[in-house]
Amino acid sequence: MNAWIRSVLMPVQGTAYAGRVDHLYLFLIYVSAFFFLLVAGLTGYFVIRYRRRGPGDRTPHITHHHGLEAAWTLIPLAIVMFIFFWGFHSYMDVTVSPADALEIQVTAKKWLWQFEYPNGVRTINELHVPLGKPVKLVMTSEDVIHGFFVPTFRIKQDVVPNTYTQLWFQATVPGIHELECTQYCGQGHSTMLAKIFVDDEKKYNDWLATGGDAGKNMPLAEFGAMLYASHGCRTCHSLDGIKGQGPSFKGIWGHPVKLSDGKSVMVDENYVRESILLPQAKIVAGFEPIMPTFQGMLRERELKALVEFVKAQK
Amino acid sequence: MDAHQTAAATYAKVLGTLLALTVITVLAAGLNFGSWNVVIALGIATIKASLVALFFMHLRHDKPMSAIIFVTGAAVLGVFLTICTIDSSERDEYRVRPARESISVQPAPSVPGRHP
Amino acid sequence: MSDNYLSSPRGIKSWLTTVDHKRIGVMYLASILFAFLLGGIFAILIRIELLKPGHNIMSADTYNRVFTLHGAIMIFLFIIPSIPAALGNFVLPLMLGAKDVAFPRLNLASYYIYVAGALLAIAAMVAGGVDTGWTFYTPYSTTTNGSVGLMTFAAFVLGFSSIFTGINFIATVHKLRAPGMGWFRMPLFVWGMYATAIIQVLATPVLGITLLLIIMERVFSVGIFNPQLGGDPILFQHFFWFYSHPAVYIMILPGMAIISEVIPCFSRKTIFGYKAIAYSSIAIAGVSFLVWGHHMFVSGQSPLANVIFSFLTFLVAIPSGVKVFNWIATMYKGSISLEAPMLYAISFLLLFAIGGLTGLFLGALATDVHLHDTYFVVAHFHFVMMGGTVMAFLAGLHFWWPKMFGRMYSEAWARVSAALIFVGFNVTFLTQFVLGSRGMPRRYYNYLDQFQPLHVFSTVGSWVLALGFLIMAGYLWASLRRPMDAPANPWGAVGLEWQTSSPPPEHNFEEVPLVTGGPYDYSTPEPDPAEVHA
Amino acid sequence: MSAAATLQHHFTTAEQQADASKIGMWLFLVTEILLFGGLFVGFAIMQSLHREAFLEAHHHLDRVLGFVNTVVLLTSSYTMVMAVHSARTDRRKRVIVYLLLTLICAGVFLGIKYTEYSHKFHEGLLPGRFYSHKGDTVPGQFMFFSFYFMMTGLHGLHILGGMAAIAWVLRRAVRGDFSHGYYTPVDLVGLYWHLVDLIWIYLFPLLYLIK
Repeated sequence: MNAWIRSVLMPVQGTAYAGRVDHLYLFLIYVSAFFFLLVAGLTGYFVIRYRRRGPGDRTPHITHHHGLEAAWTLIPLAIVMFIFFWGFHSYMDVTVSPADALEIQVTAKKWLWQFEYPNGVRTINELHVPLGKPVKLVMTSEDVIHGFFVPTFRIKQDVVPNTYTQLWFQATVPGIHELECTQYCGQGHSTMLAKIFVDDEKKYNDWLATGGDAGKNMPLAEFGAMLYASHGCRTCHSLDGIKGQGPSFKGIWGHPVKLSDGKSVMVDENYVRESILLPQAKIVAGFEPIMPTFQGMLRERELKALVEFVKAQK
Repeated sequence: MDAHQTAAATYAKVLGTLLALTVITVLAAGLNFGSWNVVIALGIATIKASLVALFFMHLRHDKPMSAIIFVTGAAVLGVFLTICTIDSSERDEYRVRPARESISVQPAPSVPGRHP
Repeated sequence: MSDNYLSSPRGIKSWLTTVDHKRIGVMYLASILFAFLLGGIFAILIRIELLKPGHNIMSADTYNRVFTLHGAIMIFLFIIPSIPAALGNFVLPLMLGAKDVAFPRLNLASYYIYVAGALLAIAAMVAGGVDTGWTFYTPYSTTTNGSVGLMTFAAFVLGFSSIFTGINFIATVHKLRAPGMGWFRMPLFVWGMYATAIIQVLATPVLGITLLLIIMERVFSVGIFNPQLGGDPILFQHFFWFYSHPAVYIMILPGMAIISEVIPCFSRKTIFGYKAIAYSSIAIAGVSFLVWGHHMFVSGQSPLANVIFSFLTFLVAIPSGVKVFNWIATMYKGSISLEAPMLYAISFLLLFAIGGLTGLFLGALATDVHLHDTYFVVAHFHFVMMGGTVMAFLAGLHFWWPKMFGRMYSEAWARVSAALIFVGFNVTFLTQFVLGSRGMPRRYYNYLDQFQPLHVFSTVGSWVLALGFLIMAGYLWASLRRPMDAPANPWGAVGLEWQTSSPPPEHNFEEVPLVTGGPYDYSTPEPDPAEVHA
Repeated sequence: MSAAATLQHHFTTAEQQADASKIGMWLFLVTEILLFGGLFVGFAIMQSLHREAFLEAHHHLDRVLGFVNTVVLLTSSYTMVMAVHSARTDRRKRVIVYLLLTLICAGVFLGIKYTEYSHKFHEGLLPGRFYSHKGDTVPGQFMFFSFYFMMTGLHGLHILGGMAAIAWVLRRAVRGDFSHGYYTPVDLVGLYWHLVDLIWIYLFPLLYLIK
C-alpha cells in the first residue's frame, strides 16, 4: 500500500534523505485522508440522515459542548505539533552538511546552470557526482533569483544573487536525475533544466580526470549540436527562423547582419566566436543585450564545434 | 474657565518638554556612547512620540478604542521590524560583500542607462 | 414594490453618485464579476497552452504575461474585493440593522479608486504587459521590460480601495449596531468581516510601501532590493509576504463568514459554538501576521526563521479546523435542505478541508522543501482560494441574490451548474497535487513529457469548470429579466437582512429594528443563547 | 451651523457620529504608520548592512537646519492642539489664529526643507543612480540618500496634504462652522497633523544624528 502510494505520487528516491521525506509525506497523506473522510463522512451522513422532511421540522437548540470543542481543538493541536517536530527534525538533516563533503560551486544565470569542480573543471547544464558520497553545493546567481530543485533527491534551494546558499545530498541511485529551476526567472525559466549524472566513484574520477571532455571523439558539427542543446543556446536561438530572445541561427552563416549601432557585420568564424565570448560587443539590431558571456567556460574545441554547428544551419 | 486654563497650560508644558528633549538628543549625539547611541536617540524619540500621542493626540483622556488601535498598529510594525532584523542578521554570514568600489559604479548588465 | 433601492432614485447619474451601500455593493459586484470573467479567460488560455509540452497557442513571453495577469487580476481585482466589497457592502449594514455604513462617501470613493486601479491595471496589460508573476519578486521585477511600474502602481491604488473598505467596516461594526445588538448577538458574517477589516487596515499599507519601493527601484535604482547595488532581494520577499500572507486571510475569512450564515439557515438550526467561531476569526486575523515566512522556506531565509515560521504556521491551522468542526456539528440533528447556497456551502466544506489539510504538507519543513514552487502549491492555494473563497462567494451570491435583486433564479439550473463546477474543479486541481509531488515546477511554459497525461486531464477539467460558470451566467442573467417577485425571506432565514423587503427600500428598514435575541434562533423552542451561556 | 445640521442621516446622535469619525481617523493613522514603517524597516536593515557608508553620508546633512525644523514642527503641533482646544471651548477667533500659525510653521518647515534639498541637488547628493557626488572616500553612500529622499519626500508630501487639510478647516472656521458641539473636522485634522509630527520625531535622529 505504502509503496503503491509512493510510486503514484512521488518520483524515485534518489537519496536516503528522500526516503525520510517520503515517510513524513506518507504520514501526512494518512492524516489528511483520515480527516478528510471524517469531514466528508459526517457531512454526507448528516445531509442524508437529517434531510428536511417538511416545513414543520423542529430542531433541537444546541449551542455548544465544551468537551467536544476542547477535543477538536486539542487533538489537532497535538497532531500538528507532532508534524512540526517531525518536519523540523528531517529538515535539520539537509541544513547541515557533513564536513567531508565534496564541494561543487554552482552558478545560475539566465538560463543555464554552471558547475565548477574542485580541480577547476567546469560544466554547463551537466552535474557529475559520485555515487554514495556527500556532495555540497555552494550556489550563487549572476542575475535574478533561480531555484535549484532535484525532485528525486527531494531537495530545493533558491539561488540568490550576492548570496551563497547551500545544499547537500548523497546520491544513492546511479543514473541520470533531472534538475529544474523553480524560481520564476523569465522567458527561459521552463527550459532552465540540467541533468545530474550519478556514477560510481571510478567512473566519476575518470570523467573528472579527462576534464569532462565528452565530445572528444565526435565530429565537430555533431559535438556542436550537443553543446547547443546542453548549454542552453536553444532557449533563445531557434533553428527554424523564429525570432526568440536572440536571433535564429537558420541561414545566417555567410550573410551580413545589421547591428544595433547601425553598422553591419558578416557572420563568419570570428563573429560567432566573439558573440559567444563577448556577447555584448556586437548586438544584432532589434535584440536586447541579455546574453551571458561564455568566456572561460568553453574549451577551444568546443568553440570550434559551436562555430561549425552554426555554419551547418542553412 | 479653569479647565481651559489647565489644559492650555498642560499643552505649553508638553511643548516645553518636547523642545528640551530635542536639545538633549542633539547634545547626546555629540557624545559617543558606543552601541548605546542608537538606543539613546530612539529612546528619546519614543518619549517624545509618547508625549505627542498622550497629550496632543488626547490618548490620555480619550476613549480606550483610539489607544487600542494605535497600540495594535505599533505592535504589528514591531513584529515586522523584529523578525526582519533577526533574519537579516542571521543571514549575514552567507552574504557576498561586493567589492567596495563596485557597489556604486557597477551597472547591472541587463539594465541599460544606470549610473551615467 | 416600486419603492426600492434599485428603482429609486432613477437614472444613471443617481447610480454613479450614490452613497447607498447597497448600490455601491451592486456596482462592486458587477465590476468583480467582470474581473472574474477576464481572469477566467486567462486561466483557460493557460490550460490550453499546457495541453502538450512546447509551443501550442502562445510564446513563452506571452505565457508569462498571461499567468501574471491571471494571478494579478484574480487576486487584486476579484478575490480581495469579492466578498467584503460586493456582498459585504450590501449585507453588513442590513445585518446590523443600520441605515448605511459609517462613512458612505468614503465607501463610494473606495469604489472609484477600485475602478481607477482596474483601469491602470488594464492599461499596464495593453502597454507592454507584465511578466513578473503577481508576486513581483526582485531583482526580476526591477530589471525586466514591460509595464511593471504601471502594474505595481495599479496594485498600490487598489490597496487604498481595500483599506477604505476595511476602515468603513470597523467603524460601522463599532458604532452602528441596532439597539439591542451586543457584540455576541452579531451574525458571524459580521465577525468575519470585522476580522477581515482588521487585516485590511494593518497589512495593506505595507504592500503599498513595497510596491512604491519597486517603482522607486525601477526609476531611481534606490538599491534596497537590488543585490548589484548592495540591496537585499530576500528582504523584498519579507516585505511582500508580510502583506500577502495576511491577504490570504483577507480572502478566506469572508468565505468562512458566509458559510457560518448559510449552514445554520439551510439546517434550520442554531450555529454550534458561536463564540468559538467568532473568536477563531479574530485569532486567525492575529496569527496571520506571524506566519508570512512559510512562503520563504527555500528562499535563502535563515534556518532559524524557517523553524519559527513553521511552528507558527501550524498554530494557524487550529482555528480553521475548529470552524470546520463547528459547521459540521451545526448540521447534526438539523433539518437540511440542499438548495443552491447549501450545495456551494457543502462544496466549500469538502474542498476547503482538502485545501487546509494539504497546507500541513507545506507547513512542515521537510516536505515543503520538496513541494515548494511546484504544482502542489498551485493546487493547494486553488483549493483554498477557489474551493474555499469562490465556493463561499457563490454560496453567498445565491443566498442573497433574491435580496439584492428581488428575483429568484432557476434552482434546477443552479444545481446543474454547482455539480459541474464541483466536478470540474476537482478534475482540474486534484491532478495538480500529483503533478507537483512528482516534481512539476510552477510557472513552467514547457515541461517534461512524463507530465503530459496529467496536464491533459487538468485542462479538460478546466473546460468543465468553464461550462459550469457559463451556465451560471445564463440563469442569473435570465433571472434579472423576470418580474420582481421574490419574497422578503425566501429561505426562512432569521437575520435582520431578511426582515426587510426584497429588494430593500432605500433606507433599508421602514423602522429601526430592535434586537432581542441571538442571531441564529432557528431552533424551536427558542431561548436566548446569551441566557443559555449565562 | 447647528449640531443637527451636521448629523448625517444614518447616525442617531452627534456623539455616535463623532466617535465613528474618530475610530475611522485612528485607523487611517495606523495605515500611515505602517506605510512609513516599511521605510523605517528598510532603513534599519540597509543601515546595518552599510554602516560605514550611512555614517559617512549623514555628515552631508545639516544638523542645524534639521534641529530648527524639528523645533518648527513641534511648535506647529502645539499651535494645532491649541486650535482644537479653542474650537472645543468656543473661542472662534483663536481657532483661526492658531490654525494660521500652524500653516505658517508648516510653510517654514517646507521652506527649510527646500533649502536643504537644493543644497543636496547642487552637490549631487541624489538618490540611486542619480547620485553624482565627487570625492567620496566610502562607496555606497547613494543608498543613504535614496532613503533620505524617500523618507523626507514622503513626509513632505504628507506636510503638503496636511496644509491643504488645515486650509480647509480654516475656511470652515472662518465661516463659523465649529462650536463645542461640533468640531470633529478640526479634531481629526489635528490628529493627522500630530502624526506627521510624530513621524518626524523619529526621522530627525535617524537621518541627522545617529552614528
